[in-house]
Amino acid sequence: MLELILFYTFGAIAVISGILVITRHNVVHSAAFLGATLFAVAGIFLTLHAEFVAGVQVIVYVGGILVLFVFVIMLIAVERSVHERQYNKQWTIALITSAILIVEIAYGLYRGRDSLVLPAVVPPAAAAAGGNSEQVGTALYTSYLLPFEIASILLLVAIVGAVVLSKKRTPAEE
Amino acid sequence: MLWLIPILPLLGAALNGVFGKRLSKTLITSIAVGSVALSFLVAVREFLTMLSLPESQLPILTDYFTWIQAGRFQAQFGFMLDHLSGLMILIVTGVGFLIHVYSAGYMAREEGFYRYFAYLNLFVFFMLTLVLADNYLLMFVGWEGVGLCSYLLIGFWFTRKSAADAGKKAFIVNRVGDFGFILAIMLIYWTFERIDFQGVFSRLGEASDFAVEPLGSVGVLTAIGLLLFLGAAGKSAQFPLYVWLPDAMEGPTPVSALIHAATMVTAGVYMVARSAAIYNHAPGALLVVAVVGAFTAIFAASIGLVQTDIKRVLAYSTVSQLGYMFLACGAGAYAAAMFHLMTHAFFKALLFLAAGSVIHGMGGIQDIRKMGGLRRVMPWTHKTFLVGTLAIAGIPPLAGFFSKDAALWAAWNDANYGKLLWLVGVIAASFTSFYMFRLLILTFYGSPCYTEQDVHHVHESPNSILIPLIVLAACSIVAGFAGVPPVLGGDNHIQQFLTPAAHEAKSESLGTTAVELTLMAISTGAALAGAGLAYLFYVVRPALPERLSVQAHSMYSIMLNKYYVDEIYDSVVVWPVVRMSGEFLWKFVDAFMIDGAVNGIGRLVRGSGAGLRHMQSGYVRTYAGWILLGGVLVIAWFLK
Amino acid sequence: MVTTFHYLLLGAALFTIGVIGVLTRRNIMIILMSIELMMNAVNINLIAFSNRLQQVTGQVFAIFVITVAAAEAAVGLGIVIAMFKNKETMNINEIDLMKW
Amino acid sequence: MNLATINIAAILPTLVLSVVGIVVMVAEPFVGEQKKSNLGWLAFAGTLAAMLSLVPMANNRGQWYSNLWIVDDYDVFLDFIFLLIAAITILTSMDFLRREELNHPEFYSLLLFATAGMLMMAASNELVMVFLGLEILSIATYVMAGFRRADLKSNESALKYFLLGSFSSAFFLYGIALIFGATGSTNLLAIADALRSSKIQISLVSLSAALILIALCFKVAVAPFHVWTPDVYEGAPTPVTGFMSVGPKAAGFAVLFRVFLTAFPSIEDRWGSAIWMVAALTMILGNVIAVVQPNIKRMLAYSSIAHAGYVAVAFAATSDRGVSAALFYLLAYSLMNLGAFAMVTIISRKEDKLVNVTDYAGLGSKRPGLAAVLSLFMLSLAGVPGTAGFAGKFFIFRAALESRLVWLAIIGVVTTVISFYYYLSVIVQMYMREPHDEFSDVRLCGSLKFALVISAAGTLYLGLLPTRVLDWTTTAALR
Repeated sequence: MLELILFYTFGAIAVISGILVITRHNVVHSAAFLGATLFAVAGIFLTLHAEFVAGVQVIVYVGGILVLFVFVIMLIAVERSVHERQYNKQWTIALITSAILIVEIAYGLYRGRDSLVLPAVVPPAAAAAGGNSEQVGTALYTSYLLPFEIASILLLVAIVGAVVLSKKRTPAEE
Repeated sequence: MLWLIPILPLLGAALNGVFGKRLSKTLITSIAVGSVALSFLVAVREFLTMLSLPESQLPILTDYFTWIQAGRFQAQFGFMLDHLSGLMILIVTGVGFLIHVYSAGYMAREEGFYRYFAYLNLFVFFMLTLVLADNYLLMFVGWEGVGLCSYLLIGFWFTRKSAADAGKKAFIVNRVGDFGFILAIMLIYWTFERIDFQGVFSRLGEASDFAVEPLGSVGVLTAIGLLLFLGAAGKSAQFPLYVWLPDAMEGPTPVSALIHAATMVTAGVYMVARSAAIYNHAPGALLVVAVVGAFTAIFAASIGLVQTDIKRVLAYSTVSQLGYMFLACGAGAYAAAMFHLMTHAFFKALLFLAAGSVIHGMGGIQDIRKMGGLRRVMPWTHKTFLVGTLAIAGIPPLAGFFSKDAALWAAWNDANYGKLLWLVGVIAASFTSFYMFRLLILTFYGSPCYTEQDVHHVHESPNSILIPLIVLAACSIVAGFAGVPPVLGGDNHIQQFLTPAAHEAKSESLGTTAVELTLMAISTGAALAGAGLAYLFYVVRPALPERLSVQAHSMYSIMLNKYYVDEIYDSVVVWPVVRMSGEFLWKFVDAFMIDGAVNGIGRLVRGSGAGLRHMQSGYVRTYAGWILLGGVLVIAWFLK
Repeated sequence: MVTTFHYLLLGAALFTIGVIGVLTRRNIMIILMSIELMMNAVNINLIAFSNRLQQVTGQVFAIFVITVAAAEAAVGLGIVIAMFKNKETMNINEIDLMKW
Repeated sequence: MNLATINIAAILPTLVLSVVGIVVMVAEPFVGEQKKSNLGWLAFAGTLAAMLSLVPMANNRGQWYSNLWIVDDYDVFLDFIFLLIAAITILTSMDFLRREELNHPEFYSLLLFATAGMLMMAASNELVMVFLGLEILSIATYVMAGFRRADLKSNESALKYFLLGSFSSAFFLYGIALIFGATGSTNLLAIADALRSSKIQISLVSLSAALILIALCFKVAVAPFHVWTPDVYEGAPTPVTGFMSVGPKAAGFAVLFRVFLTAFPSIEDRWGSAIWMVAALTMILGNVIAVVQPNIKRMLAYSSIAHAGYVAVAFAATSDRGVSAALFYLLAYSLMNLGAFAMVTIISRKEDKLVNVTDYAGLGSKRPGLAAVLSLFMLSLAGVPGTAGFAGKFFIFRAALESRLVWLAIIGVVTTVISFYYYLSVIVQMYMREPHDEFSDVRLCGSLKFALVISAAGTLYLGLLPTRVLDWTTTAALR
């Protein structure tokens, strides 16, 4: 029962804040609601016994990515864009197509729902072999060692890319 | 040694293309002419070697390397020399050599001299590859190559917009034909799992009743035959794909002579003759070839009746003569087709070169109504042109008589509608004779229609132009004796020579000697009638055609005219012909419908491109929308 | 009773919200945020499956996804800033120099 | 798993590229302004070293790193293509960066990382690994597209690519998540095993296959997921456009073939027909719209869409023959397209100003050598016999016919016929138009010459003697 309440609470927060993210005129408000969504999703992770990922979600997403967003929003003027037209003209077409998309996905999930019930007994995953963090850590450093290293290259590329794009321009470039 | 034949011109093209800008004209000429001359000598030597071999050792196959090897699929880079390709290499290098010599004089003052010779040599290389190839794929290499060179040479004077347009048109129309050829090659591989001539022909029996899936009940061999013929029709300018050839006259005249009269346009005929074994198993395709050939022969000839540009008359005449060749092929007489191909190469090259000499002497004027009386100023050109006219008109005993007669005789003996095809051919022959004599008379006889203002100094051409003319004239006179039919006491060498290579289908129901002689007389009569009519119109009553064309526009004047008998004759016989060919065939069918279709396809593609590019609005949202739309469709398809 | 199906529907809803955001909004920052919403939706799926299958791998994947999201955000914002220096707008519809 | 199973040789080329990428970056501050292009040669040497290290890699066939990484002939052949692409792009860029005064050596680092990403995509036996490789490639390419920071077109190109690329990445991720849920694994072989055991909810699998297909179709730019291509290609710096038109495309197809032929053969009835339609649509759209493009970069962008359509035909054949034809085509296409873009880089001159087809007028008489080389590439792209493009198309259509895709082959031939029109229009400009430019400021330095020689020689070699390479692709296609 608690599970149900938690799911619906977090789920409702996530969806409603998500809708607000894409409907607010002021970008700062959108960013705030994005934060709410991210927290709610972290809550969802907790209900699914994924404590480590929930932590990562809060630290990296909220603490890192969202802050970056807010930085950039502060860096560039927002006043003008608040008063501009916010939506594209063809939003009806977009909405209809998106509706078809969710119907299709839901239909596909619904047809396959037999395999989607939670296991009858829900043993706390953590109990099996130490804590959740330990399990994740073991997987990352053994089976998934290679992608883990590759992810470091990915981050390196991102750093180099961001630096290249925003470092001071040479006189020749101006 | 066979490989030397095409390699020499390629070498010439490479030398002139890369270094030509820095070389002197003499050196460029000697490289270009020399390479083709050497190639000709090698070709003669190879030809003689081949003749000395017994028939069982033919064809001579030389595989140089495996070009493509993929699983069971194999394409060799190999040449094949037999009687058929042997004859072709002699024509290509021989006539090619003469035209190179001619070009040296004709193009002497042109800018881009080296470029011209590089293209021309490259053309000879590709043409020889086409002819010598021992499989369809390599033949296609040559096929595309000659097309490309032709395209470059038509547009050689690219500063003229019409020249560039003509190049483009030639290109687009040939795409349609090439499309057929590619599909044919694919179908051949699909059916026989090989593409070399020997291999395909040896397995023909196995495939005769194999139906092609998407085509329903059409036999696969018929489909292959029709697709190959689509390719041939594009390259050899058959109805309705002939439209590019008259426009191709925008190119330099020697190019018209070499590519658009003697060699490249006959590639289609060669290809059909080469595939004779396939066609003999596909009577349906053969009938289409014959009918299209005959129709093109008379259609193009009737358009030729009213043309006023000296080169365009010859161009329509080429289309018409190619029609004869296909008529002969369609009747199963591949040897006759090749015979006509050979004589046509001589006399048509001769006519074009002589026309070039005239244009050269007239300082660029091509309208025959502005010529006249050139006989006195240009005696040698006149004499050679006369020989060419007599030859093409089919006046015995010149070359055209024997070869055209062989084609017509084959048509007569064809089981399907043979008599009708023959009749069409004979009428076309009288048309041919008429327009050729009209051309001859308007150009060389009568009094000059040009003034000194138009043309400063009408003069005979230099020797480098005249010598090729004389050599070709000699050939046009004697070449026919290679194929004197038995009924006239000859033994038809060429027929026997080509029969093994061309897989001749012997017709059982050959007519009698008397019939053959009668037919011969009739066709000669038709030729003479055409010539006579031209004489009547343009020498005896020069004003007649003028009046005719005026009256063609108003029925009134016919009524009011005093020459009542003449007029009735004119209005019943001549007027419909003039009207038909001038107004309907040329202006409507040719210029409007077929041209329109060609341009229409181009416009359709461009139009849809212009429309579809608006998918690309430049907005990210639209792009995301397209992606989502495609995504939704794909998901729906997967969940079906 | 909450089943995996519920979680998946929640994920689908969030994903679609993100898609709608990308398609309808003009502000580049909000489009970027919408893409983050889509990534989060996927993470809900991964964790839900991880829980159902009793496999920790789903959580490992979620961590990789978060890494990728961070990298994309950094570079994306870099691109936005580089563009903003040349043209002071956040309206995606004004970014249409190239078309057709 | 213990550390003993670490196999350096199996990932050696990727490792070499990453290390050289880092070295180039770290060395930058220590190199004088004048010698910065030497770092380009260092990067070039890195690609050569990676190519050499393909040999030890090829000797370590099999699955490594908990079956995440696979080394087979398919992988080796594709790696060879990727490294060739990287090498030629570096050669083309060196002069370009100097000319545009953009001489930041980070460019080479990004290029090397992007190539490492492609290598990872080809060698991944696992969807999450594919995703990581794809992201490395994409992020590096976004930045390279926007490398000319002061130019609005370059910004726009990067932004469009980034937004739409991330959008499609999300679809890919969604697909991965669902297949993980349906089969309990993201390992391609494990997925295939699970799908064989019939106890699987087919609708979930179909849904995820569809989502993965959408994202990969976006990467390889086939219709209707191609819409981003022309804008992004037009705005990006020309050597980057050349790289984008071949690298990500080849890598995308590498993944497409491996994922669908390894993991999803059991639902071929669904994706086979989808690919059929996508291929037909792509060939038609790409070729028809290219006809009306005045800008040569944009024209080549549409042409690259059309070529993706031909590879998709080979994919639709779903046979070993098809895969081998596609591999051959990818190599042929990479060589000729990189060559064409190298020429565009040369002719466009300072600030990529001269990129209209009409700017090529009279090149044939002013610079016959350059014109001849460009003609070769155009003829090859058009598929004229004797060039790589012809051999490639020929193999693809043969594979299609053997799989009884007659109509697809016919559409392919018809659209090829249309494509002659726009490729030849470049040749027409060069040889049949009066020059209105002396082309005197067209400079050709050693590295560019080298790039042109490699591409031209490769184009001719594959056209005249395709057999040896075809044998190689045939072994690479067998699994």
